[in-house]
Amino acid sequence: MVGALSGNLAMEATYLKAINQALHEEMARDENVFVMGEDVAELGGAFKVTEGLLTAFGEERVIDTPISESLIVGAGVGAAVLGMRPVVEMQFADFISCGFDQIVNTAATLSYRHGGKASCPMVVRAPSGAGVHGALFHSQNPEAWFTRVPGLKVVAPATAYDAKGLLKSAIRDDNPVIYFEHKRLYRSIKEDLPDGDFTVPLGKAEVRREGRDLSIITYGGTLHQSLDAARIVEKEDGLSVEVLDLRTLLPLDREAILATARRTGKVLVVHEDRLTGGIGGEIAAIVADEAFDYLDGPVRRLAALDTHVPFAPPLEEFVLPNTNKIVEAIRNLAAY
Amino acid sequence: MVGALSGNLAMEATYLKAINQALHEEMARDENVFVMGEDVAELGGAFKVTEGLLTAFGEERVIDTPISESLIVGAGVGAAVLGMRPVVEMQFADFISCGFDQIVNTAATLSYRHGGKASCPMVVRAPSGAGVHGALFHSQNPEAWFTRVPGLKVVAPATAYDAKGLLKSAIRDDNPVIYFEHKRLYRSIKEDLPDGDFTVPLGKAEVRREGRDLSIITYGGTLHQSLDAARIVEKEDGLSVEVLDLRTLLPLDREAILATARRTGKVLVVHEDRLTGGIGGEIAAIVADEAFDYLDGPVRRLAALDTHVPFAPPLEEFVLPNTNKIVEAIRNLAAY
Amino acid sequence: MAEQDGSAAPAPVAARAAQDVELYYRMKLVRAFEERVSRLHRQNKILGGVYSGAGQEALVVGICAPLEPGDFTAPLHRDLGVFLMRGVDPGRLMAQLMGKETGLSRGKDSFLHGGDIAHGVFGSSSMLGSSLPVACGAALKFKIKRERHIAVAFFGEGASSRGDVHEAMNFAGVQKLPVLFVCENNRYAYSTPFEKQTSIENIADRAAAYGFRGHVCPGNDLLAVVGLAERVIDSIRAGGGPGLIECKTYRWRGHSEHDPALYRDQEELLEWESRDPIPLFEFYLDKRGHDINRLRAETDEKVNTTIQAAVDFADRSPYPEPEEALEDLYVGQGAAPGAPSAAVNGRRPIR
Amino acid sequence: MAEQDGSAAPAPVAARAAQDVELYYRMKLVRAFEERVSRLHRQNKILGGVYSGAGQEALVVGICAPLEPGDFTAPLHRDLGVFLMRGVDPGRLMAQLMGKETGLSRGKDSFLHGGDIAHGVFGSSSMLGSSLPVACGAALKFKIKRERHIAVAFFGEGASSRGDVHEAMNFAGVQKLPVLFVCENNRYAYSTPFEKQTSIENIADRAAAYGFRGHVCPGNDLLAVVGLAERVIDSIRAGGGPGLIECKTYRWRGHSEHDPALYRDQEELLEWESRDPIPLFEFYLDKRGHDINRLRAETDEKVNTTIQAAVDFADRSPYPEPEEALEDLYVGQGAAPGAPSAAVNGRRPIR
Ligand SMILES: Cc1ncc(C[n+]2csc(CCOP(=O)(O)OP(=O)(O)O)c2C)c(N)n1
Ligand SMILES: Cc1ncc(C[n+]2csc(CCOP(=O)(O)OP(=O)(O)O)c2C)c(N)n1
Ligand SMILES: [Mg+2]
Ligand SMILES: [Mg+2]
Repeated sequence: MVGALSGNLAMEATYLKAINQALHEEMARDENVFVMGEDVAELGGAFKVTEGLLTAFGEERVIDTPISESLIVGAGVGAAVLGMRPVVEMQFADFISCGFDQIVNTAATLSYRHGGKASCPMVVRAPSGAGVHGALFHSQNPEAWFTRVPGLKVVAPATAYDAKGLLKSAIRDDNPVIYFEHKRLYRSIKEDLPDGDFTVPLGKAEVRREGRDLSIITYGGTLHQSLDAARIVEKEDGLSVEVLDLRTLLPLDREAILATARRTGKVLVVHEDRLTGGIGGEIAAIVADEAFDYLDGPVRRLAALDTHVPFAPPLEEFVLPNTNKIVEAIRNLAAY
Repeated sequence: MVGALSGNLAMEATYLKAINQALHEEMARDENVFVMGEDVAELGGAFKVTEGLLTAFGEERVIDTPISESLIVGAGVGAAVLGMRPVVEMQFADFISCGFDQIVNTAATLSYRHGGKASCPMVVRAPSGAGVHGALFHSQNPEAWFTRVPGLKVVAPATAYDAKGLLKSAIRDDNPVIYFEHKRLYRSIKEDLPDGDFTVPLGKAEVRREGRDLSIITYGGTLHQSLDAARIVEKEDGLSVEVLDLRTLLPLDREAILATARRTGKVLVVHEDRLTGGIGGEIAAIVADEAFDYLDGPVRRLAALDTHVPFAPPLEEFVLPNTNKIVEAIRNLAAY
Repeated sequence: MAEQDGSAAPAPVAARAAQDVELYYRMKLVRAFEERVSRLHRQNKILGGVYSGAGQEALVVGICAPLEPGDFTAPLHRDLGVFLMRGVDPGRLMAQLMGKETGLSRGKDSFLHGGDIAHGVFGSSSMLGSSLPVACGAALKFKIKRERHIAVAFFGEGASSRGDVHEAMNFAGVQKLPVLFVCENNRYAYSTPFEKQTSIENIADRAAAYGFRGHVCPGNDLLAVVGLAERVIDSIRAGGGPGLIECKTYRWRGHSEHDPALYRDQEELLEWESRDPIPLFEFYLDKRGHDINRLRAETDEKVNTTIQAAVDFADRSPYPEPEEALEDLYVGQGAAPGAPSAAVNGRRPIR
Repeated sequence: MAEQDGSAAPAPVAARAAQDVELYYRMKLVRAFEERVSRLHRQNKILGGVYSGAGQEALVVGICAPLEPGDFTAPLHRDLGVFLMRGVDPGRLMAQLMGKETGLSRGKDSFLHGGDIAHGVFGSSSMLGSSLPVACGAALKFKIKRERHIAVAFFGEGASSRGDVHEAMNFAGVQKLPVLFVCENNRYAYSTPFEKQTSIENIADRAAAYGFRGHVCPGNDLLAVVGLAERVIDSIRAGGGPGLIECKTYRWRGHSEHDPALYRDQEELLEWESRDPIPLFEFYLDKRGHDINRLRAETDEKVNTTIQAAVDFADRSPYPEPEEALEDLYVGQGAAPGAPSAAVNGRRPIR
């Protein structure tokens, strides 16, 4: 059935294309899957993530909505409760604030308040992240608003493979999943993807690089900067840095976090979200509690500065983490 | 001018009455202060916090609104930008999710995006907290959604004195302040308040009890349970526990946090908000980074379990922190 | 589907009489349930917030009467009656209110935030208005799957001020969804009178802002409500797009059982107490030739038995075990429990 | 206030002519500014999202013309013209778009999210519709303080679907606030045509749902817009409560400069390009006896000078220093910078 499509799958795909493929394949696989959001149909989405879906599946399953994020999420819940598998889109993750109540109060509590006798198999896709001159309202990383809400799952893929595999898992999961896709990665990364269907399990982190001296725990946009930094300090300082990609932010893969912390004894958490209240605090707290005896140095965090993401290039650069800043943080912690 | 009122001030006042007094006095002091929310006028609020204001200040300054939290906050911003000092009420803190976007995107970024040439002297009052059979939607502690938002200030008084003094400071502050009042404390605590005007500075924590063996860092509803627990372990175990009341949650009083951590070398963070994503993670991370060399044991957290606050009494009891659970956590950590 | 053979339809007059008796029973059941709940609250057997719908039974019964199994309903906090009308077991409903293991939410949530999807009842969050987008989503499913079902969302005139209500009605209009919005206009939102909530007379008039029809009806007149509901629901079911019915009614008790409602005019209360939907309907039954004294006695007995059984069941039911607080947050990886229409059931329509 | 003595009002005819010339200048200034911004974006001198209001100048100029200093305006993302009409310095506005230190937000935010409260221009967040509650708050201040000012909130027909718009209009109706809502109906919200956003013909008809009056007007006809705006604003200022004006117009360019807008019918575009507000108004000026060729030349020169000066100023202005990213998050403990009305200024009305 997906014959024509799967012919392409072995080819190189961008992060964006990987998401698009996952949507195509899941819609073909399960007729209860449908897509809803602003400009997702004829336009194919502001970033072209939903391109081609309208032609392939028709306007009953690819629905352009009015500008109403609360309705979009709420209607997703209503359809999901009756067995549909809606994939709803926030045009930018920033606007998720307008659908906030429906996510944290209607969707996240649904199974709980129905005594486990109702489910909400919905995915909320939200293009997040900075570094594209988006300023205050097109650069946000809102993940930590949701990682504190039981009943939700939260994912943030950093590779094209994960983008595709995690989206498929999210769609097949019976719980509400918030899927943050980093828009700076859309076209900046490309990978060969395997042919045919594959999934990436929710809740499992992945060691992207093994190391002995120090662990970086990260996800999403800063994974690549962290890997670059690890390569630089290996070459220039002879440091062996392990890099753990969380991939799923709720539930956290505590085992993987503690394993890497115990292995190297030094932890640097890196994320593009702001420092204060970012998920780094939670991770540092877990490490400082459960791996305390293994620590050879303070648990450090490198994140965006505690402000909004500003517009002028020198300001944005100053606020966001980048490879150089990570290199410096690694050196500092290694020298501790 | 507040003569008739101030006659009463030296008397014993509940936490609730202290808030009510602060509103009366600030409205008398500054005619730009006004109050707005659902049922705040004739009813005097669902908890009677705004009782008497309508009679004293008339319906132009004590405004019953339709049920529209987004409007309530947004209109607060508009009035505040023009020099008014609105104190807006969410009937329960839980419903702040419906005014979420206006708080985090309109109010919190206002000064920043106007290049410092506009201000938003608004207070959002929100009765929060569990332990009153409120279940999922009348028990929430949503503070950590806001402590990660620069541009906001967040307070959570635990005593009648602070409730009054912090509210006055919040009203006089030129920035948006989210003021969480714990509804279990409304009538359960009483204090003699000093006569006349007094304020409590924003951003300053307070050591409620000095100690040598271990520090509890807490705020709001769990302060009293923590103090009780400290007394119990002193008597029964001879342990000397320091208790720090944060009072303001954004900005955090890092100096006070680090001072107590360095003094005792063992930190237990306690809050009624859920463990994962609660402000305890942030505090533990600060301690694990900046007081690492002083630590004699892991940084521990005691908080509500990672679920929603359930209704049936055995469930609610199981989920929420209480004095016994704190006693146990102290003993565990002390024995480390 | 193949035509049903054999079973002849009952003669119209007899059918009408049976339906009337059934409606009467339902309305009295709801009333008695409401009253019992208030009493149990005073006895501290029901904790937390209790929001009585006493006085508003006619509209709940009337709107639900024409509904069919598989239809979706999202009641508001005052709508115990919707649960009873959709066929939710009264014992489980009572257990829900008491926080017992056998309740709809297994003790997790209170009052009407627990639902019963198998009977087509969605347990709304507390956030007023938030169930209207949800109902649109249910209706969207019916549309996509070409099912002849409808979704019904109940909301107060107070909740009508929330943005979600607007977003939902607008979307319903654009998509021509099979959804019925029911505004229970009981003149107060907690202490706030209608005039301070909005500056128009009828919430129903807002339907025009979304391209569908609004209807106002006397909410305490069961006959009027049923008649209108049948007409509007038939049209929605036939693909005519959304509808809005505003029922003018009145909240007899305080906002919650904690509220003495001192802000209300006693004259107004008296006036509306005299518009009690039950005697009004008895008057009609009498006119229709029912032996009203006998019917009342029989109905009361049946009602009392049902309610006592429900209370006994709930009373006997245990509280959940503490550790269950951590269950039900997530459902497993298997098929969704609230799966497609087969699972969604409800009462046969009363007609 | 004491009556102003001395200065006689200019003779009506001359005043009218002067006003017409001024309006013409403003409209051309806005158009030229828009076009220059698009060019600067192509030249990579303006980064990020740029949303052209080209083609919609008449409505912006027409609505703002009757405004007075102290009035409050909340423009939408396509409303550069509102800034220019309220007296915001074109150089600072250009610097804002380029992210320069001298811009309204000192480089903090992009495009139109920076405001200038001193000139009564609120910088809205990106979240569509969110400025309507804010405008209600400004209007509430005017009401509480008994100031004869009004607040104006602009929004697109797309934004009209957001809950905030409903909550704001409802509150404005209840409180009879001095607020004017202006819907710029340009037929598209990004790629989504009006028919997929709502199922009614006029957003203005929604005013009835909130107890005030709505007006539809041809948004590219400056004369029509000014005439209506004067009438409606006078009534609001006089205490008549809120108003809603819907201007039918069209977005000439893509949603943003990145958008080729392939989803649109070229016929439709052509039709609307031919409703260019500038020649339409020139036609009128001609009828009124102005020497239109001379006026055009003079105006163009003035416009070009102003814009070139603005670009030069912005070009010369430095970027902010990196560390400034941490400034302006909070204001100090002194008096609010955006203090009461004295500080709120704007252009004198053009009339
Ligand atoms: C978003 C939101 N805000 C506030 C409340 C608190 N609240 C609960 S019921 C109520 C009044 C509701 O009035 P109405 O919608 O008319 O329903 P009624 O209670 O009159 O049946 C209020 C303000 C809430 N539940 N949700
Ligand atoms: C709450 C919200 N959702 C989505 C967006 C993304 N967005 C920006 S402009 C736009 C279209 C706006 O259409 P309309 O209101 O008609 O104004 P126009 O651009 O046509 O002038 C969208 C969807 C947003 N800014 N805010
Ligand atoms: Mg009501
Ligand atoms: Mg538009």
